[in-house]
Amino acid sequence: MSEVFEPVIIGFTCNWCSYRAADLAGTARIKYPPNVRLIRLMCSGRLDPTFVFKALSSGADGVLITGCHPGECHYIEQNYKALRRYLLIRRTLKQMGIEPGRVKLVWASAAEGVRLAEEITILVEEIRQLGPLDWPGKITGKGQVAFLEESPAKEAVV
Amino acid sequence: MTSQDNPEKDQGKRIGVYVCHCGTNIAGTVDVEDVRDWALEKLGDRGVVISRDYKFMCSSLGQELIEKDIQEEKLDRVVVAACSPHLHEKTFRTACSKAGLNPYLCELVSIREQVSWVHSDKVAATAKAKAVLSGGVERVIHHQPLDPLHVPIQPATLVVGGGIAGIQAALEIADSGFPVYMVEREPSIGGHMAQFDKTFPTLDCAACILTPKMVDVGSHNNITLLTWSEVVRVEGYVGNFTVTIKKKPRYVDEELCTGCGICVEKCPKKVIDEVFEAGLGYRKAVYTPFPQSVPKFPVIDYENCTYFQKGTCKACEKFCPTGAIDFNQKEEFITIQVGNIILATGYDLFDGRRVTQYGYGRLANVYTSLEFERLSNAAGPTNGDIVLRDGVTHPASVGIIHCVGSRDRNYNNYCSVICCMQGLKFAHLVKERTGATVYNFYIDMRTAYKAYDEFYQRVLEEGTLFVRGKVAEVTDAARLPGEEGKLIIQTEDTLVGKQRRIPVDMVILSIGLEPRADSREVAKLFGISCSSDGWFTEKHPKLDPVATMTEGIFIAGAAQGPKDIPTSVSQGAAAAARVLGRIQQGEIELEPVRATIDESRCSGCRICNNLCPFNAILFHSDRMVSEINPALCQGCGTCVAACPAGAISGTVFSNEQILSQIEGLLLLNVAPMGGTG
Amino acid sequence: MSIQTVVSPQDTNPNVRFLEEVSLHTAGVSRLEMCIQCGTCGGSCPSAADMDHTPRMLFAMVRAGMRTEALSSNTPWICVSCYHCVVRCPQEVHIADVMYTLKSMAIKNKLYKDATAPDFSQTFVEMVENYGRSYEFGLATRHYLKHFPLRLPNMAPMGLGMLTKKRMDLRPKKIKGIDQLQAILERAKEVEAVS
Amino acid sequence: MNEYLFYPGCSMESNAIAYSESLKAISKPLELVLKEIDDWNCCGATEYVGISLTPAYALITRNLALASRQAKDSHTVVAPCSACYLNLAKADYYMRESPRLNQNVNTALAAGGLSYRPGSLEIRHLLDVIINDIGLAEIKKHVVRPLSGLRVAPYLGCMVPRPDYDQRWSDAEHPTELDRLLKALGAEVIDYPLKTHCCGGHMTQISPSTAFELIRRLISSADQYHADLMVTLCPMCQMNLDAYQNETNKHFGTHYHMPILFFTQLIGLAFGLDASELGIGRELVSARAALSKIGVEPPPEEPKPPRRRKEKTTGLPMPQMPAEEEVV
Repeated sequence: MSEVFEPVIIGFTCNWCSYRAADLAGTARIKYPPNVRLIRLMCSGRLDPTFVFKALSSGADGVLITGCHPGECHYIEQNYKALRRYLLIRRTLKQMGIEPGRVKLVWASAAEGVRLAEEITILVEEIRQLGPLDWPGKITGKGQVAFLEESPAKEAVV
Repeated sequence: MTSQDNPEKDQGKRIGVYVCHCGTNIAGTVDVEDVRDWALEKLGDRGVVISRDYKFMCSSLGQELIEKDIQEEKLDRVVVAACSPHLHEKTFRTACSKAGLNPYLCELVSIREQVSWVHSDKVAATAKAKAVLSGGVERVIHHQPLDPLHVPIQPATLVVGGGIAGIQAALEIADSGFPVYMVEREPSIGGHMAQFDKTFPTLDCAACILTPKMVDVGSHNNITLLTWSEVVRVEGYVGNFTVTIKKKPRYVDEELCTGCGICVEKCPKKVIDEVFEAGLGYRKAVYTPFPQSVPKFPVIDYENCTYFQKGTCKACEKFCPTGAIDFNQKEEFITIQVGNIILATGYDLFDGRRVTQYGYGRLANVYTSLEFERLSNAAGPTNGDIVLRDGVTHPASVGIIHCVGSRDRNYNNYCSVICCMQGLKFAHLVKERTGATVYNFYIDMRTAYKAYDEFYQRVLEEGTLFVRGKVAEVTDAARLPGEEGKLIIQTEDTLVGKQRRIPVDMVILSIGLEPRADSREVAKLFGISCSSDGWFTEKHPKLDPVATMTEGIFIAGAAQGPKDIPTSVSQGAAAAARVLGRIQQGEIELEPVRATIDESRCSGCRICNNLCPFNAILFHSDRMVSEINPALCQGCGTCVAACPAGAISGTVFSNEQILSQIEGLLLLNVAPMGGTG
Repeated sequence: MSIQTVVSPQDTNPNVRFLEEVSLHTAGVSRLEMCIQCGTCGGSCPSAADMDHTPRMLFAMVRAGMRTEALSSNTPWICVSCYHCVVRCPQEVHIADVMYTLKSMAIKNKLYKDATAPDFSQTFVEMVENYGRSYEFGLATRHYLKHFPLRLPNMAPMGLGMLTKKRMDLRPKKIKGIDQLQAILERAKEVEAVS
Repeated sequence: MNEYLFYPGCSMESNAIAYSESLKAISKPLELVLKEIDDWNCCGATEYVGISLTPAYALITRNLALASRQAKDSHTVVAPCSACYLNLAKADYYMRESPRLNQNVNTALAAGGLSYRPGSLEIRHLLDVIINDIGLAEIKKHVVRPLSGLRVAPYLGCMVPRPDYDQRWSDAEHPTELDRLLKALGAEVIDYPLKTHCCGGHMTQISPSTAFELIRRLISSADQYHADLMVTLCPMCQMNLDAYQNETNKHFGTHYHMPILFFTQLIGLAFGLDASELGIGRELVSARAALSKIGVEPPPEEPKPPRRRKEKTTGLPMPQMPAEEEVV
């Protein structure tokens, strides 16, 4: 275990823009911290808020949502729906007593590998400042959800 | 949730894991052997029965390795940890297919673009590679065997827009023996090109090369030409679109009209022609836009017709030899069936009045490029005589300003492509016809493409003066001797580093191109997308420039972005080739990334209905359930995420697949003891 | 493991970083790096004829790291803040604000060639700091005495006219909260010094 | 009733006293209530920003902080001077755009027990308020002496329509607001091509020859159009074009005589108010002849000051400057 807290972040990417931006960051060998693990969706509009809560309640400390810039959605305007859900998710988290800053929405076109890497770097630092999420321990009090207490998620990651 | 919640669901899975070195691309940063061993050890209870590594998985030897395992080890799922799925997903799916495994039971996870190339700490990169692989394994468990969708293709094609791009596309298809419907909003086809005098760089007369093609369209047996018409509704999907077209009333019976032109001659009402003559000339209230119009039938302009506005006149009717004038004509709606659609709706011109410092609209002798095209056109309002607004004076000096409305964040960021060459063409024409001194004011001279720079050289040779500097203002406020009564162009000559004031008689603004004012509505009508500027978005900017994200809808010409004539023609032909390929195959295969509704769980709330941008969701009011048309669905998954009853599921990106992948990425599947260091 | 940033190694030569420095001391976003050298600014400028360099050239010099030459140019001092270039600039460079920045850097580095304009600004600012209001009469006389003593007789009729038309106060006005204002400005100077 | 917070700016109490007087006179019929910000300070003109960034913005923002403290019925600050208007609007805009500037400025303000949240006030120019809030229809109702036959060059200068951070003006180069107002007053308005060009600003103090050229351009152009007078909405523009016109004439050997009035003075005249009430006669280039065209009798010229011909030798400063020592 290192002394610095290393957060785990799940990132949702759009097949047409941000996933390709991540590919581009790779091709260009742009370095960013390894704390983010990406999931490919066809569109940010596919993002079911459940996915975010599932990730946070299963051991992730933060969630990154990415999509095409407004007006550039490959499915015409579905990224606007993602935007609405994002705002809803943040509000819900706040009501639950969780820092809304753990979830972040970033628009990144297929050409913006550098930008995506920068945003990831910033987000990792922001989540690091927030500290471990420790959900549901934080909400329900420790020991109430047995199976998650046994969850090795934290230990599994350096 | 971990697997103990639902133990039976993973039963009998035999998963093969293949970790690629990609030479040292991956192996240099990720401990590939460690990942390989870890997968077998820790993911064994998830169904991983084989785990191998190989130098280059995508090579034929690597693929054969997978194929052999599938057959000999009876694998029913495959996970390859290598590069981005955008690069080799197809490769590995094909390999599975060859070995008899449904290709959709293969998952490719990226440990190159997303791991080895972006991280340098080997321990951390290896740990992340494991997590990414684990996500893939969890996901692949929920993959279903899928078949591509097969859709039959109707042979007829709709071409929207009768400019040069649409004309080229329509002729290519019609000449190949297939039916084409061409819809044009204006009374005649021809588009902007019909308004031009000469075309760069060869200075062919635009009419000479365009009119034969227009005549071909008008007389082609395979082309049904619908001018003065607009598409109002598009239903259906690739292979089988149902399109409703509104035919605006011409008040002229096309069956009876011979195009003799007597009605036009006799009409007493003259109005300024804002469209074809760019406001520089007149037409009658009954008119054809220009003499070579196709079709030759005139149109009565309702707004300006004396009979329609005042109730008397009917001069046209009185003199028509065939009784073709029909004041009672109503708009008609025509429905057609087509397999593919090509949108070639063209562009609008930037409104020069917006750059107030150039004085267009305030200072008489400032012209726009389109006005100058008409002014210099032998068939235009002055018969090609280049004169000031007074109609008689020839300019002794002319300034041509480039980049008006383009490359300017106050208006449009993009380069309008044609303006440099257009400015050079104008310089040549002015010089040739008037002998005036001509200045070109430019920021950068962009004359890429065949024979363009040679034309620049020619214009230099002719003695046109070039000033590098974006013009600051055009004013009539004289300050220095010699400026009285002139238009003064004030600019920095950036090559000299001094401000200059150059008095001229005439200013021509090389106006940029803009998307059609209604491009967003048109895009919505056809279910395609626009860039933030408003240009139609192609499927891929380099490798698929004429297709769109919507199957069966293609784009050509300047509707996709600023273009000159040669490129528009190429795109028209390219779009036609794509359509012809489809027609000749008779059917197409579509990726099975689709959403479906479980009717038994659908509550009929209709939330999904309005979310779909492709109108793929139908509501059956009799049964109070929604249904998704698989051929229309493009698989974005928005409805899946929105369904409050969880009745909609998406193939390839189902809830189970994604939720399991989250678990995998968080390593919830790894036995509690198993730290990975 | 440590955070890996995407920042590339920086050149430590202060001249190379001149552009960054100018941007940093400009209110809002300067966008100076976006200049495409089109000359709209130089063409628009009403006082370009009196400038050492057109604004466009000055920006090229800033980007070329020509610190001393750029800061000694009279161009920012001749700028009349008419904002023609600002609204016309196709790249939305905040030209007028960059000019203010270059002035303040020139003063800081004592690189201006002609002291007339810097003195005028400084005199103006001193009066404002002392009274909280501008004081035209004092400003004009003091400034003219120092820089245009020979012009004063020429100006006399105008000054006299202004006086007789009751358009000039002979005495400065002081605001009530001058102490408060001075405290604010003092703190602002401290903040400016560290930023 | 239209009520606003009012930031007069230093000039309104000195060189632009006529602007002040005429504004006061027309406020009544227009039901315009301007509540002066208590103890406002100078906006720094175009000088302070050229010296130091944070102090300059802190100086401007002290006024906004005071205004927001005073804001009850109105959150709109009205400024009659172009430079003041721009400075206030600019500080508000840049503090919105740059969190760093916002923080620095507020840190400084805290030293005086003040704070300002950018975006919490609307900052507008007097003409904007008169034309858009009060409206031309209302203005026309009060016109009893149309300015018929008076050829007017509408001159806005630079800093009102530009850079226009909040899109309040019809155009940055050829705005129509002033033209429409003057037409509503019945004047003959010329399409004055230099209506937003520069009057020279502070160049009269720094580089007089630069300033004289800019002044000459404006006046000669208005003269070419046979304008009877020019109308401004900025104390600095009025001052440069009026008070330095004689100097400019000397510099170029020209003989222009172009009266420069404030738009509020013309509104007052059209409303039938008395010329003396509107500060008419305070201009150095007399508007007497021009105004006779509309039958206005300006107040009699002030008696000439006692001649001091004897003391007029080269190089001597004006003797009556006791304030000099106080300043230094």
